[in-house]
Amino acid sequence: MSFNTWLPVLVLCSSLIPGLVIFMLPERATTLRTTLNLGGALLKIVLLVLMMIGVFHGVDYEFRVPLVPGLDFVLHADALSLMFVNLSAVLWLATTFYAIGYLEDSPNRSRFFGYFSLCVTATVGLAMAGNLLTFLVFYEALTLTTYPLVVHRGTEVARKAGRTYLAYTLLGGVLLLTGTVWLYSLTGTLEFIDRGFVAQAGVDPAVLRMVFLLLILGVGVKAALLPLHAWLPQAMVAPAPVSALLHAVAVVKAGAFGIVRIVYDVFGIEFAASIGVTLPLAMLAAATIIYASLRALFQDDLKRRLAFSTVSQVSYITLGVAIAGPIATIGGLVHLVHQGFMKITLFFCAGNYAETLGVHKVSEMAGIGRRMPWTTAAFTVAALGMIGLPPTVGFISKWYLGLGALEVGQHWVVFVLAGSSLLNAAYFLPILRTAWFDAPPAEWPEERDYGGKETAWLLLLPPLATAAATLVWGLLASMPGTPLDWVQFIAARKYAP
Amino acid sequence: MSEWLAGAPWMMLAIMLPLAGALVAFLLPRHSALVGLGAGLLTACAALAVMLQVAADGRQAYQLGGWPAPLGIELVADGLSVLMLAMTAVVGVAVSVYARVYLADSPDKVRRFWPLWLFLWAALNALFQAGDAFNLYVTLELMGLSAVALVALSGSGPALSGAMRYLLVSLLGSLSYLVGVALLYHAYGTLDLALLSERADGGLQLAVPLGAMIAGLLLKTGLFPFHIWLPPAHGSARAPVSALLSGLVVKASFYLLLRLWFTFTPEGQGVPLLLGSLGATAIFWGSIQALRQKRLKLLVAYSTVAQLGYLFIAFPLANLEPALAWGGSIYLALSHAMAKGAMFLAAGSIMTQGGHDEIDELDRVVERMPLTLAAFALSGISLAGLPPSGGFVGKWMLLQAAMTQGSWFWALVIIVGGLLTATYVFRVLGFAFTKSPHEHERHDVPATMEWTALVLALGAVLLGFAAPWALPLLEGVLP
Amino acid sequence: MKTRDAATEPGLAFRIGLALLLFAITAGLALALLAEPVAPGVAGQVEAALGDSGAKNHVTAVLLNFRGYDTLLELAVLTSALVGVWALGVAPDIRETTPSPVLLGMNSVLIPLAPLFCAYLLWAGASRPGGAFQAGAVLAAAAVLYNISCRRPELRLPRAPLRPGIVIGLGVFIATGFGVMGGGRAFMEYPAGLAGGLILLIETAATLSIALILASLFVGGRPEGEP
Amino acid sequence: MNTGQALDLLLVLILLWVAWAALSSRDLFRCIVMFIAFGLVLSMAWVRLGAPDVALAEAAIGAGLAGALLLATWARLPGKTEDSQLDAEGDNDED
Amino acid sequence: MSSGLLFACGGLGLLAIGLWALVLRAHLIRKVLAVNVMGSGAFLLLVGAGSMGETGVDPVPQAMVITGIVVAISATALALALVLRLANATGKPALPEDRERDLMDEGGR
Repeated sequence: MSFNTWLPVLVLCSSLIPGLVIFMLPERATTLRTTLNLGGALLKIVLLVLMMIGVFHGVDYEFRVPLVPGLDFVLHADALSLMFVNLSAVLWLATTFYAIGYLEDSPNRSRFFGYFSLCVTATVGLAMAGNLLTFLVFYEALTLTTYPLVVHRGTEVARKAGRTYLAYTLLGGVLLLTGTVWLYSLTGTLEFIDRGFVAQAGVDPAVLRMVFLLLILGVGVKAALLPLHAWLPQAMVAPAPVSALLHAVAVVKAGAFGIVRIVYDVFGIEFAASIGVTLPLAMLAAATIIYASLRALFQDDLKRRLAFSTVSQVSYITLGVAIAGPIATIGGLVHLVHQGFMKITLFFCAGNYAETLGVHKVSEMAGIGRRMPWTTAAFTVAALGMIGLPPTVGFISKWYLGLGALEVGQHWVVFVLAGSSLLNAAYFLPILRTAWFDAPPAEWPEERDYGGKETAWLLLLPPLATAAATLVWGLLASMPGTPLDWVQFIAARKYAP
Repeated sequence: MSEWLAGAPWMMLAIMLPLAGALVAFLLPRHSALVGLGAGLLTACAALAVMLQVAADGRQAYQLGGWPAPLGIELVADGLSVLMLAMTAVVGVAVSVYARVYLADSPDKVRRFWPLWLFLWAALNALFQAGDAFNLYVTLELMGLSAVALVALSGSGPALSGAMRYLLVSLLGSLSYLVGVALLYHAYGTLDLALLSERADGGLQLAVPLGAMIAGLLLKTGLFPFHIWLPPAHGSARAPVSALLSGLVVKASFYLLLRLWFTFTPEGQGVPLLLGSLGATAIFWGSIQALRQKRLKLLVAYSTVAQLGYLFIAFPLANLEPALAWGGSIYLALSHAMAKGAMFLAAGSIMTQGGHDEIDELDRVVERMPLTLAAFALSGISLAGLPPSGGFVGKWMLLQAAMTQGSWFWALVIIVGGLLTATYVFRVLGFAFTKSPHEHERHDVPATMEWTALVLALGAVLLGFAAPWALPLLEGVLP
Repeated sequence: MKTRDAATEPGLAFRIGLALLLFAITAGLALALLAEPVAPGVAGQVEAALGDSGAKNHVTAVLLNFRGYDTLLELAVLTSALVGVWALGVAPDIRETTPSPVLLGMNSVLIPLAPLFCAYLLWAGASRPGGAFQAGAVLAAAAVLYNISCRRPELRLPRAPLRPGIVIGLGVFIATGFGVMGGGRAFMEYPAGLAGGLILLIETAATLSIALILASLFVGGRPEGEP
Repeated sequence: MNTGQALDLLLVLILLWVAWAALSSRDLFRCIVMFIAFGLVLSMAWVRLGAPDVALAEAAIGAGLAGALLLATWARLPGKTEDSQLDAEGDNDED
Repeated sequence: MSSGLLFACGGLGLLAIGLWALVLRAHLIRKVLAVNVMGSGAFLLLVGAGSMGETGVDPVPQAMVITGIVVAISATALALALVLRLANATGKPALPEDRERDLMDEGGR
């Protein structure tokens, strides 16, 4: 058991231990709690940098203990998992800063931050899962640790939202479990490997299609694929940091990541295409994109509009995966990162509006740009990114998706992309217009004073940082070290040379 | 010293220590708690020692009075027995620690509790190690009487009628078992299980007594439709007692059922199918009843009815996949013992705290006793079979057994049952997070109570990682 | 009789069903009973080992030596029942019934005789029918008669030695079991020479406990002032 | 040995009859008395089966003490005075 | 037909009668009686069936029956004590679902 073996475990513990300790802390111990949170987040990033270097040089980080007969609990760090782990870790750091500012003087902070750290742990574990069983373990763990955050406010609405959330996610978990056990009873292994292990098993494709359906439905719940998306808008009753990190990034991305794993490392993209399951998946994703964008048009509640936008944007990832071409894959995977940064920016800003001015609705945002210029600037950058305008990262994602589609001759995808971009514009641009150009109201719903500043700096910095990142990566996309660079490194392994 | 320790007759000690402890606790009422706790710890050590012995050099036997079977009685411990012994030790110690604090308010309850609980513990350990059909009858009766007395301990009207019904059912079950014993002795001229398994040759002479015994044990285990007695008894007893009954006592009769099944390995698919279907019905019926309950303890009690159903799903699956099916069922029994014990303990703390256990009046109890709620949630996770708990491992094995032989019906039952479980567990949790309109009294709960429940629940979850060590013990035991 | 059965709950259909069920069960058991072959019991081995058992009466040998462990657990059952009854609360008082002079007269003869008969049974148990349980029962019966005839609300048992007396039977049994260990002997493996004496010792203690327990059970609750 | 078997048969029949009477008489007191009688008949059966030890135990415990216990409990039962409205309808022997 | 078999069959009869009464009688003392009768039936079965073999009288079943008798009296004592407490607590010596049922005659006439 060398250091390399334990490194994945350490990465888990860097958020698990603080979480458990924080539960025990009294409400008043703000400083200690903050130190623990930030310390954990920073330590995690440090460990991850170590790992990235290692993986880039071909080191194999793996931890395994036997769990059920014939199957192990495996933590494995490969390029793909590291991409997701980094995304979660960096955004966790940002969100922790934000949450510290956001949750000042609100009750039950220990509980909140405790579960928050546990959620991150679950996400990280899910990203590093080395086989489908381990993935399942953390997938369920994520469900369970998010629930207390959804019902955190303790209102009747929150309880109902929590019920819906569980109804969907537990159902998804069960489908995933069924598919997993079935697959295991067919193939006798569940280990993730590049280009999949199902192809070798030589099982009747009809059965495999059923398994694929079960698995995709199982993870599709968290990825908010079309029939299974209803929980996400409801879950927006949770506090802003939760919506920002968990429901814009961790949870939905966990679903999308699951789809990536299943298509690439369980079935293998070529094999999946050969049994004809990718095209239906792509169509489902396309349908989700259009449908959710349409729904977003008619939401006046800002967070709900963003939620529907999330539903549609996450499906870009699924789409890119399902188009089944190297370039499209790059587009989909890189969008996993890009969309995370953009969407979290938007939610941070929405949180700021609500926290500072009590603005929750689009219709209340008239002239808000003059009252809160920096926040609104960040919001604007992210929104433009969502629409996909150059030079933002959003443009890069869509560009690769489009190219990838053309490469494999799926021309219809281009129209989907164009249409969705128009819809994105249709529900974001009005916000920007009214925010910047309309006259502000005499007084805001419930304004809080931050000593003349537009808001607390802890609330302002995170969105600015993430927004900046989206711009920089958009401008320097071809430079080494950007998400795009790393994703190309990954995609190279997923296709037979 | 060490070889003496290794060679010591731990099997016999695991029975005699609690028995002697019970006598002393009864003899010195004022120190019963101290005596009881001490005897309990010693018993647990003895049980674990037996486990180590069996893990080291396999099946152990001990001739009481030096007379070999069939003339004398032998104690026998194999992998299955020691797993049950260990389960009893873990849950027993936790409940003892909890009860010492929980009952502290009523000294005379304390004095009554300890002798009875030690008698019960002795009976359980004796039952798990018995190698003799009639000796098993005596242990069954000892277990039944002390359990009934423990239920009646709370003295309330419901508890008394619950205890009475429980007593009648338990006596009827033992009698049915005794009839089987009589016929077995008549047919094969011995009571020693090992000899019986050699001599038993199927046919009517085996089928009828086995049927009588199994029927009696089903009655005692509370498998649907024989579960009527269970919720009133388990729901009305004091919390530690409920934990013992739901966690251990029903498992004992189930263990005996398995033991007989493994000893005689009856052919035919009719009975396994029947047992499996009863189990499936129990899962649905129990879960639905649990969902409809207004009181927390009754919900937990009905959940026991449902979870017991799972144990019987193994019977129809074991034909093609014996290792997976039996292993899964036994593992479920172990994790249910810990999870349900923890759940009842948590429920007891909640009742102590709020003075009531109305589910929709839990009123943000999570803010006042987070540890207890964590215990409840963790044990619920294990019951619902969510990873990586012990319940998950058990259900995974059953599910795999079902799917490998393509029996989708059983797979569906297992899955839907898990969903139902999650539903009623999270119904409680939802209200525990929500503010209720009414005000309630508040009492302080000793930290010991909260922590014991939490530790036991954690054990139920971590049990998921113990499978690689626990399951190999069963090799050679399963048919 | 039938009319009354029909009149009380539950309905006739249920009764018919039950009757059929019972018939089926009984028939099944009877079939198993009649099935051949019938294996010989362990009577032969008992006969063979009787010499080393320390008792000439086969049943006593089985009860206290070969299958002594059963008897030990059985004493535990008896004790646990008493503990359970005591746990239910203080003894309720018998309603006052003036005993008939006949009963009183009879008791004046019976009660003194009982201990004698008990002692006989205990001693005879080794060789002839009799033994601890019968003896203890007789003693308890005497106590019960005494109780009824004296119209006491509860049995007047001497307070102090009650609990020790109740546990002594099982206590001595277990203690002897451990005492004989060593020299490679197992729990309850009585040395050939001492077996007889040990058995008598155990039986005497058991008799006392059984008598006390049965009598206390008759009282129906723990005596006033018992903690 | 025919007479012996006849005796056994008679004993069994009496046993069954007494048991039935003990379980189905309207009068609880009579039930208990019948049960005591049952114990005594049973101990005779034990003697016939060549089990004198069991016979002794049955007579002393099964019949004697169990009977005493039952009678004592019966005597202590509350609300025995207003037994009239507890009677069943369709009663054919008493009142 | 040997006397052993005869008494064994008698035991079966007792079991049936007892079970019948246990199910149908509401009064708890009657239920207790029923259980006791069933127990005696089981004991008869034990010894009767045991003495059907060629080798005369087998002491083991007898010892088991003596054990059984003591167990039975213990159970009976506990049951009767419970009945008494229950009757004092609820007014009627019957289980909740039987409370409304006819308990037959309570008193000695």
